[in-house]
Amino acid sequence: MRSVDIIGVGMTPFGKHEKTPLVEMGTRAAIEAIKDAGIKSSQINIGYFANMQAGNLTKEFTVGQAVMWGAGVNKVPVFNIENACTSGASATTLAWMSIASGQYDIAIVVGAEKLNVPFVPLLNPSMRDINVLEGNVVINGFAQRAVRHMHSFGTTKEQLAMVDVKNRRHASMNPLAMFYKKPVTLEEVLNTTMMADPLTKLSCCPNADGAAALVLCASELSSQYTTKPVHIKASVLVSGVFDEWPDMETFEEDQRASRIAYEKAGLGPEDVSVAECHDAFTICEVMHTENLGFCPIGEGGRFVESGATSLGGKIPMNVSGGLLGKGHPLGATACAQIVEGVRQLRGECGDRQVEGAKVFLAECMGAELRGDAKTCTVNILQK
Amino acid sequence: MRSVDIIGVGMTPFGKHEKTPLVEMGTRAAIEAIKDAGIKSSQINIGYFANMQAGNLTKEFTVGQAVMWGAGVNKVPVFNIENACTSGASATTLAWMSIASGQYDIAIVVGAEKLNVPFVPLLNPSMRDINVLEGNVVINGFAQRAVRHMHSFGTTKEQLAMVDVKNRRHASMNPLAMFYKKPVTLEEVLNTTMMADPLTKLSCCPNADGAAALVLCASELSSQYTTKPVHIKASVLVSGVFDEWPDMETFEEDQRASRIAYEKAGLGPEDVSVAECHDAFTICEVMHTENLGFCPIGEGGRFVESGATSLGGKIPMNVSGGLLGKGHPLGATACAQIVEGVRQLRGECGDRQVEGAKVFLAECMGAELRGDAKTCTVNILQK
Amino acid sequence: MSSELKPMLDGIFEVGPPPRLLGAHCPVCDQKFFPKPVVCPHCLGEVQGIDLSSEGTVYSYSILRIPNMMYKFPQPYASGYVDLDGDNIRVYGLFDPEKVSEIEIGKRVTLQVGQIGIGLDGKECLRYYFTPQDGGGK
Amino acid sequence: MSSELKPMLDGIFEVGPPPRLLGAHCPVCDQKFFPKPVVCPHCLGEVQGIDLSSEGTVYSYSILRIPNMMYKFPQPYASGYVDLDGDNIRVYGLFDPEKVSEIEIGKRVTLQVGQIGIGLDGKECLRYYFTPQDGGGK
Ligand SMILES: [Zn+2]
Ligand SMILES: [Zn+2]
Repeated sequence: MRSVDIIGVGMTPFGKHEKTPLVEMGTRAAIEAIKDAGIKSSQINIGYFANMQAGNLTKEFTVGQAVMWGAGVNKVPVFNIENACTSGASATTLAWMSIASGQYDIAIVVGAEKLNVPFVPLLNPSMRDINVLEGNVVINGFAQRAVRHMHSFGTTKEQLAMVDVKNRRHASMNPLAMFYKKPVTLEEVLNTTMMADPLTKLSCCPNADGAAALVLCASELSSQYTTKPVHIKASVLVSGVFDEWPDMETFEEDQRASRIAYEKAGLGPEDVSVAECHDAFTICEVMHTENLGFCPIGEGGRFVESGATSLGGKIPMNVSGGLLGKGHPLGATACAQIVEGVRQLRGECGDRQVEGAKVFLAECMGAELRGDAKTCTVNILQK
Repeated sequence: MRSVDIIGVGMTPFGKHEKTPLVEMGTRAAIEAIKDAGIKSSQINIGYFANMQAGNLTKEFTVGQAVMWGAGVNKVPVFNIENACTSGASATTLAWMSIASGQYDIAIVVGAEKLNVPFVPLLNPSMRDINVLEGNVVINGFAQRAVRHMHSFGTTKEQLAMVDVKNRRHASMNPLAMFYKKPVTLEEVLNTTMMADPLTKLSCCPNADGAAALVLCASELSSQYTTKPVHIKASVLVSGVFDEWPDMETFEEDQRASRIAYEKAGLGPEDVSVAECHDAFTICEVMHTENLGFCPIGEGGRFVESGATSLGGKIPMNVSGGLLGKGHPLGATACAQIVEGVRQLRGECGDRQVEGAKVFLAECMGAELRGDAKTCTVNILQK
Repeated sequence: MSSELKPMLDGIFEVGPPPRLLGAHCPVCDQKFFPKPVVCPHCLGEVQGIDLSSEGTVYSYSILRIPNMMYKFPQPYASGYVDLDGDNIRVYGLFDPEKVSEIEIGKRVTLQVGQIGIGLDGKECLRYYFTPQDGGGK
Repeated sequence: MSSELKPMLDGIFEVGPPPRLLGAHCPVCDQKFFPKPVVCPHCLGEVQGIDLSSEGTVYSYSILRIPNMMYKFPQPYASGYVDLDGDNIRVYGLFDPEKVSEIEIGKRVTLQVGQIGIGLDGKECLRYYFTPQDGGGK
């Protein structure tokens, strides 16, 4: 296996972009990433496009080829990837594999999503899934976890709310975030509409439009194009267990994916300088912090309260603002996590820069089946 | 790169399966392929699921993980792939890459589609594409090619209709085809409703439901499981050119993809014993026959008329019945082509067996952008 | 309850009385499943249909307070996971819409079937739900 | 034609008179495009908006005889590719719905804009189309 670097990144602002078509958002992120990489479009050997809802919301299919051609990438293999919230990381894993295997030298990954369309239906993993037919919409699964976490570990609703306060404070320093310069208070989070106890409206990430892109290159070639390559130390995807005994207190997928990733990287949680995780709901970040090994199982609520996961803390989580602060354009989300990681390791993040950041970890998780996550990804980057 | 074999195949009948959910169809094909391979589900290291329309028609997402778990495949990486009609072949290329690279030993590919749902809208590549907004639905693009082909090469509407007559005759010998035991006459094809001149209703493949699955294995390991491995000599995917000068008389993508595939396989069109191509419309097969190198450009109409592409002819095309005879469950289609190839090379095809078949080629093509195919695949298999 | 109403999916439960969840059992792996899978996912062998226990204990729950218009669920409604007595299986289901405030972790519940919401065809349909047993808890 | 009707997409054509397709030109690559791309796909540089020729020659065409309800097109309708005079560019477009039978390969055509079908918002809208020139051909 060859070593692989990220040599270029690009990202549109996340937010409401009613007037911008999906394809144009993806193309704009791709153009930025290609220019940032210092390559020509014609040097790209293979492309992966990540999206979840275009077939449903705007009736667009096989979108990646149009996105890529807008950025001058044609003829080469292009694959459209859907893996729910992990679509962008799943595409990154395939791009990594394409180069690591020695078959391709330079790959592009673009994730894009357009959710702000007229008449957005309630988004759910599958209209035909028995649990969805029996009422288990996305937020219910996470409320069930929150209820169980509070019961077993003494986590408080105030601690859960602190995740949003922290991530909105982080987002207030990120010009690309939906909530740039819009922090919130603990009282505001606790007092918004109750969606599913204990999750209030501000405990849930907002839908957003946006795109993010990465250019990957074999490490042996990257010095030709950039002086600031970021190394991919591990790019891991796992699926859930789906057996008859789902556990709502832990994310087994997180534990398994991160164990594999740490082992491949030759690193441990103590080596990570800064991390992004799938904070679709406040409870998610609390559990991810535990299950990725940053604090003991059950301690996530007290850990966020201690400030350990804030900018300046022991392990800053979601310094970009996370999904709660940036917004959640599904197919773009996991690419945007990696964009943040690359920029943190390059030291380009201004007010929200984590000083001396050397190792970055991105976790994402998507869709539910039988009480488990269908898909979970961990990417580890090193300066 | 390691050599890769196909060691197991499975396929549901293609047709109208209103009562069978998409996930169940995929699972049933996967179970058959796993049993055919002589492996246990737990030996599979990675999975790829191909589908195009589930997000649109049945509002199902991230379907592959549910399909795989139904066949006992969990925990391992699973990717959902959409590349229009080539989704199944695109997934196969990724599965091939996963094993060829040495990272995984055994992979499963499942393609499935459910099109027979209440209120199926007109399926088109993108509601936002300028050409679709200007009226260019799928059949128009192929009628424009037919008109041009007839103009430049003297192809007749009777020759086009002969493609359907041939493929329906082939399908009549395939118990898994939608039109099993239902051949048609030249007059019937010519006299059905005119859809877009010169393409009549019977010149167009019908929507269908169905699933097909493949188990791929590193060649160095396949003898542990099977005595009849089929070798993947090339698995190629290309995208279109999309520039300002589309050519309606040839499929440049076919020419480019097959040139790469023949070179990788160390074989030429003269070595191919039997082939499947994307005969979504009769004109498609005429053009594929030319552009894959089986006859000179412009001769496709006279070539089908000569009987060369019929069972027993020089290069039998779509002996399974093709899309015209089997039906076209989009995500399953390109997997089903490969299932037919494996069974032909194993000599398991009964009445429609091509005697002494040694080399098989499958071509597929999907979606249109700016007058070119977005995606085109060529897979070459050898006994 | 009207006998004209259909279950939200076929093959998931018997209306009764008494109502029953239709599970399955693999004799080779000695494992129970709900709902009945196509084959046993562990050995790909045939599974045998069985009735599951209709009593159990609440493992976790959620109360959705915003509208879920998809299948016209009541507002609010509770749902979550129940550990079925003696079956070594944790199943997801709705809780009694009339008794949302009584649901808590550890609560003993009993299976019921009744009209809740609409089905895939847009018509009113039957769903299974668990209702709290009298005594104990709230 | 009513001035209240909008083009089916913004930035594709000028209503006129005379109507014009809004193309683009990359000064570095000296290539023309239709419609205007985000950047030149060959060099990723800025492109400059230009009007394209409003006359050309039919390269190929199709006549759709079944209903296309998606955007309520007339039945039948013709569409296809036109090589624009002097622009070295082949563009796709509708043909005059009133003159479907006159369309053939090599036919000289002129750009028009008029109400055809509905747009993404479900309202009647303007589309560009090519109408056959008098004389020659059919
Ligand atoms: Zn078993
Ligand atoms: Zn240029």
